[in-house]
Amino acid sequence: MDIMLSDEQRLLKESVERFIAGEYGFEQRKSWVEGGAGYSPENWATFAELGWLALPLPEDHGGLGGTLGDVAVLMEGFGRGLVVEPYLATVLLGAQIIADAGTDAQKVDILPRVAEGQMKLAFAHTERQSRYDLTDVKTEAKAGSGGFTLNGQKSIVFGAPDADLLVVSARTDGGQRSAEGLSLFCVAPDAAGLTVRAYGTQDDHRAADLTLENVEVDASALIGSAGEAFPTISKTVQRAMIALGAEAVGAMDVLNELTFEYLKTRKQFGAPIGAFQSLQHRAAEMLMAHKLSRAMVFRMAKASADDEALAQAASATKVQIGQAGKFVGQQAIQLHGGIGMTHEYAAGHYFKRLTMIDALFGTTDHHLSSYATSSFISS
Amino acid sequence: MDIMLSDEQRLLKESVERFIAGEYGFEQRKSWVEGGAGYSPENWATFAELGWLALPLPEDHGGLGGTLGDVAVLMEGFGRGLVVEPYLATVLLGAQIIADAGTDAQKVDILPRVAEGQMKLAFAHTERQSRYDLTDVKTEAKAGSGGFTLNGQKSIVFGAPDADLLVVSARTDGGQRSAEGLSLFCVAPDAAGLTVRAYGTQDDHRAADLTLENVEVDASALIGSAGEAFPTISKTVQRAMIALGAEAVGAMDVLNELTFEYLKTRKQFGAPIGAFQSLQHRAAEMLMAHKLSRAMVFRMAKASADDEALAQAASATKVQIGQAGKFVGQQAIQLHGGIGMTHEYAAGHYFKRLTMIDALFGTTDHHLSSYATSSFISS
Amino acid sequence: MMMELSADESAFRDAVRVFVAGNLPAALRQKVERAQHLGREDFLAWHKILHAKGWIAPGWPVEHGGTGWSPMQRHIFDDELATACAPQIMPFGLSMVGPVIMNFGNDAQKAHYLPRILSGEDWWCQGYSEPGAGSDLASLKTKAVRDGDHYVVDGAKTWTTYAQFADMMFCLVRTSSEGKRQEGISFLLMDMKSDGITVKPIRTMDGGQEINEVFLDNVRVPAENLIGEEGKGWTYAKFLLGYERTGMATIGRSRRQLKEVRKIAASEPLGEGTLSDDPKFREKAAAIEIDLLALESLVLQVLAEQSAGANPGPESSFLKIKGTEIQQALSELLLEAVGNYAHPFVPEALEHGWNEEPIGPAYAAAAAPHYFNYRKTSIYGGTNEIQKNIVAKMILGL
Amino acid sequence: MMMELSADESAFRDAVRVFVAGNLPAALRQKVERAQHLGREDFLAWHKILHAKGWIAPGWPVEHGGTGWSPMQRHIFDDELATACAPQIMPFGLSMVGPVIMNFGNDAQKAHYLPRILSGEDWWCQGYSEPGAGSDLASLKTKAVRDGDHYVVDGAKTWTTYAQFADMMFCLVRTSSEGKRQEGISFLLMDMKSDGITVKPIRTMDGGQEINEVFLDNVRVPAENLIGEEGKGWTYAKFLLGYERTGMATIGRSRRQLKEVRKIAASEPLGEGTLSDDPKFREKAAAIEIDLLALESLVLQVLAEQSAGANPGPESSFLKIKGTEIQQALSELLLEAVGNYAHPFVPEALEHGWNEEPIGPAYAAAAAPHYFNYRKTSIYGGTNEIQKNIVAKMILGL
Repeated sequence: MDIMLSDEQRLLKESVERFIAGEYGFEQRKSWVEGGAGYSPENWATFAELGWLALPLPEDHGGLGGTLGDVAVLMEGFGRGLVVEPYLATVLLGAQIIADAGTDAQKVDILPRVAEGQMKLAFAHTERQSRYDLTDVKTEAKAGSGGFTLNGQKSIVFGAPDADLLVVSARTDGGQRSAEGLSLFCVAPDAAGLTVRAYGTQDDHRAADLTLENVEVDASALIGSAGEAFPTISKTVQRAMIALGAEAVGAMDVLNELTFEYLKTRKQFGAPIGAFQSLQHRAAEMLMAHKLSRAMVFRMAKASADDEALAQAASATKVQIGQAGKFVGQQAIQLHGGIGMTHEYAAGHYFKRLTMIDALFGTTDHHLSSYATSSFISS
Repeated sequence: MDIMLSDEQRLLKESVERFIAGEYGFEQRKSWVEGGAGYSPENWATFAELGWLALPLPEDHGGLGGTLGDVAVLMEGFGRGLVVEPYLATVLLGAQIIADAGTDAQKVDILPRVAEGQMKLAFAHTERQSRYDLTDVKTEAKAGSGGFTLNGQKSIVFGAPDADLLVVSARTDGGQRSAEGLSLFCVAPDAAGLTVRAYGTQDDHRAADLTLENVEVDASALIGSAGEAFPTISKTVQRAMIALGAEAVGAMDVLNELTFEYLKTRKQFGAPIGAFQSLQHRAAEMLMAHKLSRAMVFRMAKASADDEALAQAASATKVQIGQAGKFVGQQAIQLHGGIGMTHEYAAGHYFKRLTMIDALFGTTDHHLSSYATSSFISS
Repeated sequence: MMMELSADESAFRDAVRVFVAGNLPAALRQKVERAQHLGREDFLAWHKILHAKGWIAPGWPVEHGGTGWSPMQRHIFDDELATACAPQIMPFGLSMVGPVIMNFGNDAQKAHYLPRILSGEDWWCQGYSEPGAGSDLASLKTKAVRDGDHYVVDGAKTWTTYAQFADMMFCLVRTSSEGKRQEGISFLLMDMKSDGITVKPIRTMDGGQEINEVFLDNVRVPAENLIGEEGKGWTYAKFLLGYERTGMATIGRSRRQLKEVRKIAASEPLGEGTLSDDPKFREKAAAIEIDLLALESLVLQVLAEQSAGANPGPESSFLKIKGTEIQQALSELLLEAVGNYAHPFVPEALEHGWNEEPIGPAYAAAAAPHYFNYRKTSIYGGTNEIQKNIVAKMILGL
Repeated sequence: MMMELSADESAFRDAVRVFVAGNLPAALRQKVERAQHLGREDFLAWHKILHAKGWIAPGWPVEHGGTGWSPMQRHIFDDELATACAPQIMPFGLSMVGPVIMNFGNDAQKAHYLPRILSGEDWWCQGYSEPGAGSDLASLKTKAVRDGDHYVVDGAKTWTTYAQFADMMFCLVRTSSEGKRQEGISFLLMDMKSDGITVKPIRTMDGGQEINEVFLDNVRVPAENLIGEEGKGWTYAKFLLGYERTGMATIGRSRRQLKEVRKIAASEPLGEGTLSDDPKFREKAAAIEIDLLALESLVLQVLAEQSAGANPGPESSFLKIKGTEIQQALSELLLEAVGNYAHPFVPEALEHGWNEEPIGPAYAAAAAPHYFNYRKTSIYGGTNEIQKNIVAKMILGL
C-alpha cells in the first residue's frame, strides 16, 4: 500500500501498473517503436478509454479535472514501461496550454477530442538558439488582415510527426529574449509554408524540426491574448517537468529492480556478484536515490498547487531527478557489465530515457542555477 | 628509488625523511607545539646546519640556489612529519621576497642571517576583506620626510608571533583592488604603533593579526621600487602554493600508510576490516589520489621554471591537492572510525593540516575559477 | 521552500513559535548560534522549561507524559526548536532508555525512572561501545557476574557522550558466554556514582570534550536494575535502534545551519560585494537545500507510514545516511564561507563567558572545529557503511 | 598546459606533426572529428600509411620493426596522432598478440605473423571473454581437444571487438579441466575463415556495432597454431595485460576531445553570447583539464620508470581507472554542451557518406551515442572495480 497517495490515486496506480505489466512488454514496445507511427495507436485508444487522456483536462470540456499529483501517478507508471505514446506532447503540453489560455471556442473544439483520443497535439516552442531559456523566441507572427503570418524555425518538437494540430509560439512584439510579446497559435500540420522534418530520438520517441515560411493563420488561431503567452508557457512547462520527474521515478524503480535481480542471480568467481560489498553499497545508494526522488516528486506535485512556488518546485525536482537518474542509470549499466551495453537488453533503454529526461526542459545544472537565484531571494 | 628526482634531490629526500623518522615523532612534536614558541628552536638550528634554510636562496647571499623542485622534495618530507617550524613564512615567503625584490643592502643584511637560522621572517599581506585576492590591500603607506607611515590591518600572518622581521605590503598608490601601487616594507615587530595579536591555528601553527597605527619606517625599509610589488607578491605566493602542494603530498602519504596499516590490523566481525571490499576500494582510491597528486606536484615544480605558466601551474596544483587532500583526509578518518576522531591519535592531525592547506592561499574552488579563466584564454 | 501545512498545523506551528520566542533564554540561544560548547546546566535549563510546559516528551505515550501530537506536529515542533536555536534535547533518557523502560521495564522501574527522565533529574548516558569493538556491538566483553542480589560488573565502555554529566548509565553487559554472541547480553542500569566507575575524558581533534571512556571496576549494581530478562539485552538494544527514526535526519538543525551559512556569506566581503553574490557559492547552498527538501519529503513519508503503523523499511538507514551527508556538506560550506579566518584556533572562544574581542568575525571561530567534529556523524550510530550493509541485505537478500 | 619538451623532443614532435599533416587523408580526419563509425578500410588506410613510414609499431623492438623511440617520444607520437584526429591504431595485432608471439611464439610463428601484423595484412581480434563469464576470465569453457595435428575447438566467445573485420583471432581455450582453473588454458591462433566459425553482431545501445559473439563449432585449428606450451595460456594472457600500460590513459584522445567540446561550446548560443562564456561550463572543462594534467604527469612518471626497467606497480590500474573516468566525464560534458540537439537519433548521420543536411549542428549527432557508448570504458579491460581489487590486494596484502 502506498501511503503517500489518496484512494483514487491508488486505484489509478494499480490500473496503470496492470496495463504496463500486462500490455507493455519490452518486446511489444520494440515492435511499436519500429513500426510506422513509432508508437501504438491501439494503446492511444486504450488511454482514452481508461480516462488517462482526460485526466488533467477541465471537467467542463470532457476532462476529469485531475491534479498534478494524479498525473504524477500516471506518469510514474508510464516510466515503468518506457511508454512512447505522445502523452506529454498532447496532454501535458498542447492540451494544457489550450485549457489554460485557449478561447472558449478552442477549448470546445479541441479538448474533448483530445480526451477521446481523436486528436494529438504538439507544442512547438524551442528554437535552435534558445537552449533552455523559455523566453528566447525569434519566430515572428505578423498581424495582417484577418490573421497572422508566421516566419521562423522550431526545434525538437516532440510528437510533431504525428500531431493533428501544432501549438506554435511566436513573437508578436518584444525583443528576442523578452517575456513580453509572446503569443501562441494553432497551426495545422499541413499548412502551406510549413516544413516538418521528422526523426526518432535517442530514447525512441518521435520529434521534428519545423520551418515556417510565411505560414498564414486566421485570427481565430490565436490562443488567448496576443503578447501575453509567457505565463502560460512557463507554468505548463514547469508542471510538465514535475510530471516528467514522476516518469523518471518509475523508470528508476524498474531499472533498480532489474539491477538488483541481476546482482542476485549473476554468478562470478563462484558467488552471486551481489555478494561483493562494493556492489551491495552501490545497490543501497541506488535505492536511496530512488526513494528520495519519489518522495520529492510526489511532494512537489502537491506543493505546486501554489503557483508562486511552482518555478522553484519544478527546478528542485529537475535537479533531484537529474542527479538521481544519472546515478541510477550509470550504475545500473556498470553493475550489469557488458550485457547492460546491448540493445537487446532493457537496462540500456531505461538508462537512455533517464539521460534524455535530464536533457529535456533544461539540465540539472541549468535548474540548479535557476533555483539558486530564486532560493536566495526567498530565504 | 625515486625516478622522478635527480641524484641530489634523492639525497635531500633521504636526509629529510631520516630526520623526520628519527627526530620528529608525534609525541615530540606535541611537546614542541605545547611549548613556548610553538615549535623547536633546536630544530631550526638543525635546519640551518643541514642547509635547508639556505636551499632556495641565491648563492650570492649565503644560499644554495636550489630550484622549486628541490624545495618540493624538502616540503614533502616536512609534510610527512607535520613540521610546525615557520619554514614557509621565513624562507618561502619572507626571504623569497627579499631575494626577488630587495635592495642589495637588504639582501646582504637579511638573507645570510635567514640561511644561518639567525633570523625569522613573516609576510603580512592578507587583510580582513581581501579573502584570496592578492591585489586587495587597504593598508596605506604614506611617504613623508625620509620614510613612510603605515596604517592598516593584516590578518592571519603566519610566523608573526616569533618573527624577527615582518615583510608588510601596503598601498602607496592605486585603488583597493588595483595591482598597481603596491609596495613592500621591512617592519620591526617591536615598531611603535604595531600591535601583534598572536594565536595558534587549527593545525598547530602560529599566526597573528596585526594592527598598524602610524607605524613609521625609514626609506631604506622599502623593498624594491615603490608601487611595483605585485609581480613579486604573486610569483612568491604561487611558488609557495606548489611547495605547499608537496607538503600535502607528504602528509597524504603518511596518512595513507596509517590508514592501510589500520585496515590490516584492526579486526571487526572476526576479520581485519581491510577484508571488506568497500573499504578496500576506498583504500585504492586514496592511494590513487596520492599518486596522481605527487606526479602532478613534482611536474609542476619543474614547469614553473617558466614564469608565464606559473599562475596556471600553481592553480592546477592547488585544485589537485585540495581535492585529493580532502578525499584522503575525510576517508582516513572514516576508515579509522572513532579512534580517528581523537586528539591523541595522529590521523586527525594530518587531516587537519590537509584541510587548512586547502584554506591557505585560496581554496580549491577559488583556484578552479582562476584556472578556468586562464585556461580558456590559452587553449 | 517550506513544507505545506494545514490550517491546524499552521496554528500549532505558531503556538510553538510563540512559546519558544517567549521562553528560550537569549544567552542560550546565542551559545547555540555561535556553536559554543554547552554545559550540563545549559541543556538542563531548556529541558526544564519544556518539561514545565509539558512538551519534553512528544514521542512518549500520553499516559507516560507524552503530548499526543501527530507525527506531523512532532516534525513541526522539532523544526521550530531547531530554527530558533534551542539547545538539542538530549536523547539518552527521552528517546533511548525511556522507551526501553516503558516497554520492557517492570512497574517499579517505570514508576521510579520515567518521571525522573521527564523532569531532568537523571541525566543518562549510553554504555554500548567498548574499546576495540567499533561497529561490532555484539562482540562486547564487559562482564556482569551475579553475586547475591547484585551484579558485579567489570569492563570498559567508550565513546560515551556526556558521561561526565551523567547520573545514570544504561549499559549492555555480558552475563553469559554460552551460545551465539548476541545471546548472553543483558541490559543493566547503573548509578554513575557507584564505586568503581571512572570517567576518563577523550579529547577529540576539534578540541572538544563530549565523549569519554568509562571504566567499570568491580562495580556492584543491584539486581533490580536489570531490565527485562537476563540474556535479552540484544533484543532491547535493537528495539531502541528502530525508535525515533526520523530524528536522525536532523532536518531542523540542518535548515538552521543553511540559513546561518547564508547569513555569513552575506557578510563576507568578496570583491565589490559579498560572498553571497558568488553564483558558485549560491549553487552549492542551493544544492544542499534541494537535498534537504528531498530528505524532508522522505521524512514526511516515513511519518505518514508510522502513523499508519507500517514497519520500518530501508528508509530508516537512508535518513541516517542522507541526514549526515547533508550535515557534513553544510559543515564544509561553512568552513569555506569563513575564508581565511578558518585558521585561528582559540578554544576559549568556544566556551561561554569568553568576553574578549574575537579574532576576525565571531562566527568564524567554530567553523573549522565544527567541520572536524562533524566527521563523527558518518561514524556514530552505526557507520554509514554499516547502514548500507543493512539496506543491501534487505534488498538483495544475500 | 602542455608537457615541457627538450629541444630534441620538440624537433621530434614537429617532425611527427608535419608528417601527419601531410599524410592523413582529410576524409579520414573528418570522420574521426565527427565521431562517425569507421570501417575496416578506414583503419587499414591509415595503418598502411604509418607502416610505409616505418612508424606503425613504436612499441616493438627495433629488430622486429619497431622505431627505437624513447618512451617520451612514444608519448609525443601518440599525442600528436590523437590531436590530429588520426584513426585509432588497432591494438589487437600490434599491442596484444604481436608481443605474445614475439616473446612466446616459435621462429616459424614469428616469421609468419609479425610481418603480416606490421603490414596490416592480418586483422586480429581477441577471443577471451565468454558468454556468462564477465570479468572472471579463468572460468572459460571453450574446449580445444587434440585430434592428430589439429585441435578441435568448441564453444563461444563474446564482446569480441571488430570480429567482423578480422582475419585472425587469438583465443584462450581450455585444453584440460584438471588442476586449478588457470591451468589447462592454452593460447591458440585461429583463421577466421575456418569452417565452424560464425560471427554474430551485438548491437549496443548507442546503435553501434563494434562487438560480436563468435561461435566456435567443431573448428579445426592446426596444432602449429598453439603458442608456447599447452596449459600455459594464462601466463601469456597475463603478460599481455601488463603490456602497453600507458596507452590506457588515452591522454591524447582525451585532450583532443576536450578541445573539441570547447570548440562546440564556443558555437552554442547562450543568451547574448555562447556557452563558453558560462563560468560553470568553463570550470567543468577546467576541472577535466586539471585531471588530465595530473594523469599525464603520472604517465610521464610511468614512462620514466619503464625506461629505468622498474616493475609495474598500482600505477597501471590507476591509468586505466582515471583515464576512463576522464573519458566518461568528457562524454558527459559533450552531451551537455550540445543542449537540445542531443535528442535526435539519426544513425545514418554517424556513417560516412551521409550527405543530407544534419539535424541541428553537425557536431551534435554523435554526442548522446558517444556518451552511451563510453559507459563501456569502465567495464572493459577489467572493470574499474576489478582494478581497485587488484590495487587493494597489492597495498593491503589481504
